[in-house]
Amino acid sequence: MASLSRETLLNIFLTIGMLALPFVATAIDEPFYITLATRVAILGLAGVGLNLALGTGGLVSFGHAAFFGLGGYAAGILASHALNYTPIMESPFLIEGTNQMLIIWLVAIIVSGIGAYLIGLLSLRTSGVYFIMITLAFAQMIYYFAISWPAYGGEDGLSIYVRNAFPGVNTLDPQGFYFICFALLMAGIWLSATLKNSRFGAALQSARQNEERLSAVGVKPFNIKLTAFVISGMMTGLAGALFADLNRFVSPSMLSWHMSGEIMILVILGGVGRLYGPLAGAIIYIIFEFIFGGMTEHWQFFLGLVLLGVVLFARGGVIGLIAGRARHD
Amino acid sequence: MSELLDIENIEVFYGPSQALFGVSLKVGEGEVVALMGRNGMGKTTTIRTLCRMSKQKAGRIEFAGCDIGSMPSHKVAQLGVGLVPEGRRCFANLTVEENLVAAARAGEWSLARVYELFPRLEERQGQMANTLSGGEQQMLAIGRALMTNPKLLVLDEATEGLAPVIREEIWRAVRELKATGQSILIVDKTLSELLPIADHCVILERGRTAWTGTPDALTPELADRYLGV
Amino acid sequence: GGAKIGMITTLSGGGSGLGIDVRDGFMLAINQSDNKDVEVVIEDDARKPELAVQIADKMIQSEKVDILTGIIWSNLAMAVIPSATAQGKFYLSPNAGPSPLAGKGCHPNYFNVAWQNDNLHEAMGAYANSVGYKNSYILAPNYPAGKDALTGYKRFYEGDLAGEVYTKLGATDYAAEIAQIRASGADSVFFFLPGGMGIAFMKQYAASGVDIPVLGPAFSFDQGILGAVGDAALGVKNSSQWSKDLDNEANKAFVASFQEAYGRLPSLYASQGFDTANLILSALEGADVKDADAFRAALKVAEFDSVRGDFRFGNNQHPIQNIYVREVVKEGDVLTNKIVGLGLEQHQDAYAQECGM
Amino acid sequence: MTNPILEIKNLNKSFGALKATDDVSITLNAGEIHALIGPNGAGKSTLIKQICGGLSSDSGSVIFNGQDLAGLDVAERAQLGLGRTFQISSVIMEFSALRNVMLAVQANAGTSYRFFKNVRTDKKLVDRAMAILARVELEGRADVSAAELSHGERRQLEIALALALEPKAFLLDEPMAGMGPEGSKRLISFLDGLRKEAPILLIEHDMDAVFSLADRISVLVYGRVVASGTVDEIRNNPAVREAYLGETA
Amino acid sequence: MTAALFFEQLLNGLQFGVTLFLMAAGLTLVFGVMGLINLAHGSLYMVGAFACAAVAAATGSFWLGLVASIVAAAFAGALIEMTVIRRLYNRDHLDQVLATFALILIFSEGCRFIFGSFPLFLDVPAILAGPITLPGGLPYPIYRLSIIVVGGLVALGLYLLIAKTRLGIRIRAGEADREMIAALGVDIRTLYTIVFALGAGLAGFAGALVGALQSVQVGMGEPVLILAFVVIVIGGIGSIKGALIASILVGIVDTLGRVSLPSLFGLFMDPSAANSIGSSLSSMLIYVLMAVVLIFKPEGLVSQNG
Ligand SMILES: Nc1ncnc2c1ncn2[C@@H]1O[C@H](COP(=O)(O)OP(=O)(O)OP(=O)(O)O)[C@@H](O)[C@H]1O
Ligand SMILES: Nc1ncnc2c1ncn2[C@@H]1O[C@H](COP(=O)(O)OP(=O)(O)OP(=O)(O)O)[C@@H](O)[C@H]1O
Ligand SMILES: [Mg+2]
Ligand SMILES: [Mg+2]
Repeated sequence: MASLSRETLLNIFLTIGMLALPFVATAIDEPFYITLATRVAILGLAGVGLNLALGTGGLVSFGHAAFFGLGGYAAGILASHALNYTPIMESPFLIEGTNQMLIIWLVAIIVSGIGAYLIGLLSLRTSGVYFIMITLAFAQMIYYFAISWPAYGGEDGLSIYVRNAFPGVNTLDPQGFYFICFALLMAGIWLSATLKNSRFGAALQSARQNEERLSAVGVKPFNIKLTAFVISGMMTGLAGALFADLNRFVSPSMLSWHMSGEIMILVILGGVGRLYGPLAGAIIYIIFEFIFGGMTEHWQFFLGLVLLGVVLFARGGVIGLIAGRARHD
Repeated sequence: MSELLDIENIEVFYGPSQALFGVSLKVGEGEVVALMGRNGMGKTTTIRTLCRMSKQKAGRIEFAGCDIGSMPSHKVAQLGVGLVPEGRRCFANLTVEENLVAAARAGEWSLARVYELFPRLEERQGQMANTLSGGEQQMLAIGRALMTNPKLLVLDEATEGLAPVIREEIWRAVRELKATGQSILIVDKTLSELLPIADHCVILERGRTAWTGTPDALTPELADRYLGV
Repeated sequence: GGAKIGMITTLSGGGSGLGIDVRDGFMLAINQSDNKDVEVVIEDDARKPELAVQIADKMIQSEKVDILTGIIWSNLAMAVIPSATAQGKFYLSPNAGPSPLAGKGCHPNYFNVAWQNDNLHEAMGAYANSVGYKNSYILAPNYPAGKDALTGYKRFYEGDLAGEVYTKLGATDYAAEIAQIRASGADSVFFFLPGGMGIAFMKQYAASGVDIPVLGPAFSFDQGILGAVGDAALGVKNSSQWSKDLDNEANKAFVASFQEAYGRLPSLYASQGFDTANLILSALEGADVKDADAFRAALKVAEFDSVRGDFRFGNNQHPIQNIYVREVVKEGDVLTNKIVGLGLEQHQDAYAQECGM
Repeated sequence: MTNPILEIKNLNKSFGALKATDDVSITLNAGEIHALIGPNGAGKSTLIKQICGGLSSDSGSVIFNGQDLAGLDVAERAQLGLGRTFQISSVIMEFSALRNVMLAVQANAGTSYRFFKNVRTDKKLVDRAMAILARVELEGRADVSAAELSHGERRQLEIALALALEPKAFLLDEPMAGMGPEGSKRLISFLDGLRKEAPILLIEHDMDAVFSLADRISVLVYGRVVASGTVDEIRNNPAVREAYLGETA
Repeated sequence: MTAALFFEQLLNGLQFGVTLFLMAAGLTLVFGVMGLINLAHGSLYMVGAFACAAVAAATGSFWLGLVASIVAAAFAGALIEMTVIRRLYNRDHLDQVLATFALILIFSEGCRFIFGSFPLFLDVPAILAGPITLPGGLPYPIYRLSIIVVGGLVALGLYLLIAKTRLGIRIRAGEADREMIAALGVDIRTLYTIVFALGAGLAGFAGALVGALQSVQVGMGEPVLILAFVVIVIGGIGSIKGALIASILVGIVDTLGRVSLPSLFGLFMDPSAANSIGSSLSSMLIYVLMAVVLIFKPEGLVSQNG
């Protein structure tokens, strides 16, 4: 390709910006900006996960908070057991807590993957609005369970107190943790780009647009969609584990429908199906929250106006606004 | 004979790509005009623009003495354009009968008359449109347009997918309609049926009006050049 | 000395009335004080734990506040307080008092100026004994604070239970529970249903024609909410560590000045906000907030004129205080509360001994 | 007699009181075009759906290359070599014509679970798909999205998709519909050659096409096969003339 | 549980179900028939409740308040339809979700700006206050009985409107193919505004009726919204009959679940654990119900195509 498309330029710009941010923040002595950026990266990753299901696969999941929360609780539970030196279970075999991020991530990915597999297995029988609602229903079930389940704090949630460890990085240092999150975000974006352009991605996009045709050429749409849903849930689950570490806290609110809505909004805000859409959406959302939140107690009113403006006048989200309508391929 | 429809030099875009580069055509009161051309030459686009489903960038459209170039779709239909669209487009979640009455306007064509024309529809009247057979859907689309009692009936490939007997029926109906003075703009691939009833032919090529004339004037050479037959 | 205080509280969405009252009470005290070196930054948490954590980070890292306060809800408190105190900040709770923070998880930098969550319920249990109830039907939403509430009631209540029910958090139709209550043969009903749940329950209870007496903590009968419950609340006994008719100078001045400043009667939450601010101000008089040990000591002695009269901290830095029983009455057109007795005297919470301090 | 490639035995399907297919038995032999005609709503498309697995049959069986297809779903039957076109074009609208065909090629190869290699630069896929597009004379429109194709072009794409599957039998539901007169002519000669690759079960209302192509014709009326035979037999069958052909023949 | 109590709980379940239906009715119209996901439905419900409370407080008449609730919500509905919603019909569900979510924020904060953060007072009118004795000696609140009646009437009215009138046919045609119905001469734009306003009016009406029974406060619409969606989806989108059946099913299952599950578990485990598990489970029950229904009938109980 001779010249880069505007979208590619924008993506490069966003990547560089995110990379430079912690250094700028340190230079102007605003360490909090790193925390904000970490949050952006994590929510962005959750969004990238959802975007795979939603943008590429057309699976409008209103229950991704379930995977976000499962990942978060996986991290929280492992870490809290490590903290208290109590095993998670002793029989039939011993499972102990851990504060190693790498193990925690793995567990979070597996747990949320299993969750997504089970939920997907049942929900993918439906489609359209029914799918939206049944994913919501499953997430709500988990939510109500978590609220009333006393072992890990119920609605009060579970504190981790200290951030988990990553070999060779001081995770307590905001920069260190930020770069971990950022690296995972980039890996997530790379993975979703690769998937989208692969044969699997072609099948997935076809499943979104025309299942009848996909099965007529001999591919089972259900299996394709289920695979995508599981991968999507895993990515969002990983983001949940990071989120737990960022806040040093997990609570059922990670599982609530507001959270599902928020992740979805990030994705739409940035541009559904766009590679960097979730990241752009997360940046904007967090900035609004940050700027308006301190200004007036009626900040949600203005947030509402801004969101409305984006949907009505920026089709294809912010990326669409800047980079133009998606091309067909 | 006064002009019912007068389209002059319209240009139409789909997003950035231009589909019509200057189409002109006229339909007189009581006339049957055949709109012809190979696949992808802009027949449907012309019709969409007439029905205000696509907007022209340039050119003029007059219908029954009104400039309809900037009217909304429903106004044009109310002025008397009845469309049988390409691909049927029956309302999937409505029954046959509901499809027919949804946009009906008073006039000669009533439910009873449509059922008389297409007895098959009467048999299937309570069935959801999306479960009809392809041909049944086609009949429904024609019936639905007739129920609006249009001044100008627009048929875009209305006989596609119909069994020969039914097709004959439809041609008979078209001839009858013509006899009653109905104006018709028609796109169809069966030239052997189309040419005898058309008063005028308009041929499109690459989004332009390439030829206009009476069916008699359509020589085999012209037919070969523009239509490939 | 001066100090920078960060207030994280709920100012928008459902339940924002509580946060607004805390803020207004707090700011009233700040504005009345001569100490002009106190700066307060206020942010809205919209009742979301993640947002509260983010704001706390911002206040600590960016605003560099010395003291945090303001959180209304236990789950938000649990999200923010442990990490804030771990980072060396002071946190003074003007409302929530989750049990983990009163017991094992107590912290030298954490002070609760309101109550431990169980306190008001315990007082109601004690009161139920004192008026001779023997068969209570008790209900609360199915979440930790609800369980704490019923545990608190049962801790002091000595009679039998006609029923113990946990309802869905956020439920607003109580016809089924009311029918169970009617059928249970209870002689009293104790409930903890904060916010809209309580309003709905009381209205529906009154309309049902069941006339078993009702008891509850102050939360469902406080000034901000009574207007919405209406006459259905008349006569209900509820427990509170504060009431606007408490007879002490500080309280009289507070009630009068709050009404003057905001044009409405102060609520329980406003009183807690007011006390919290005054506690901080009193400590700042003697100690520099940067000198953590001195400041902590100054907070701990709690030398300020609390609107609830006597006020002191226990070993876990939660209040030891009187909890009164009030009755909902009508003063002219306005529904309000009147103290009718003492539920628990100089009461300390049940978790204090688990606290290592 | 040769073994039929596709053998349909006593298929039935009812929608409520309506018998859409009623004890239908037909066969498709190697190298032949078997045309299925009949009035609108006779059950032709229903029969195709039953064969392809989109609709479950009330009773009867479909035997394909000696294998009973009972219990297999649409995708599995397609993998076995049933290539169909839809009466109403069903393509991937946001994909270009080329990518539509590439999808069918990858599906035919059974490689839809490859996650990493970029399809756009996958020469194997692209070349094969281009070749197929060329066969239906759509190579000039390869990069146009299906949504932007005209109706007739989409019908051609339908056929390309079936070709890409390299099926062992074609089931074509009104392929002529929407083709202009010229397109129809070309399609007729194309199908004429295609029968050598695999036999075709052809549903069509275009009698010119049917009469010039079919080796055998079966006539379906109200779900029943009322006549079956050579072109001449059917053409001269008075019942068929009345119920279906009218004066065309 | 005695038979009388069981009967009473059944009645409660029915009543709760009809309340749910009332809350969902406007949404069914807009979501089921026009195909628009309107998350702001809960906000319109709230607008109705606030309008009713404010007018009732000012005039002393609940009935005037009720009228005000319909008018205010319908007006708000028409307003947002013309400014926002109209642009969304051709968009996919996602854009609708985001835009109407934004409307929730705007409505909630707007409402709080006008009415403050404290719940408002709204009580049932005097003639409907208190209990009435049912045959069998069971006292039952009159107001709740009235809700059952009103809910039934609303269901009937909606059903007739959608299924039996030309207006209904046209709205449904518009959902299937807006461009086509316009090309046939129906002014679908205006029609949709009217229908949306009607749905909004119904939401407001429900807000007022239910608000009198529950509480009138900012954010009251949100829980309603999810419940309403659950009901519609269980019932089968677009079907008024389905929504009614589903509401009653949900109402009864929920009510019976929450009164009986704890004691059911009590049969084989210790009471406090039973209580805890039973009530946890009962709070998940309607979602379980929904999942089960959708797994077995992926298009809801009363599927439109059959
Ligand atoms: N929605 C669309 N977006 C972009 N281009 C389109 C769209 N619809 C049609 N076109 C293009 O516009 C041109 C004219 O198409 P149109 O459908 O009017 O042709 P037609 O003469 O009706 O052909 P057919 O006989 O195949 O129906 C074609 O080149 C087609 O590719
Ligand atoms: N899901 C369904 N429910 C009810 N009736 C149906 C359903 N599907 C098809 N039918 C009916 O079954 C009959 C056969 O339909 P089919 O589509 O097989 O006809 P066809 O022979 O292909 O006709 P055409 O030539 O018009 O396409 C029609 O009358 C149709 O209305
Ligand atoms: Mg066309
Ligand atoms: Mg067919």
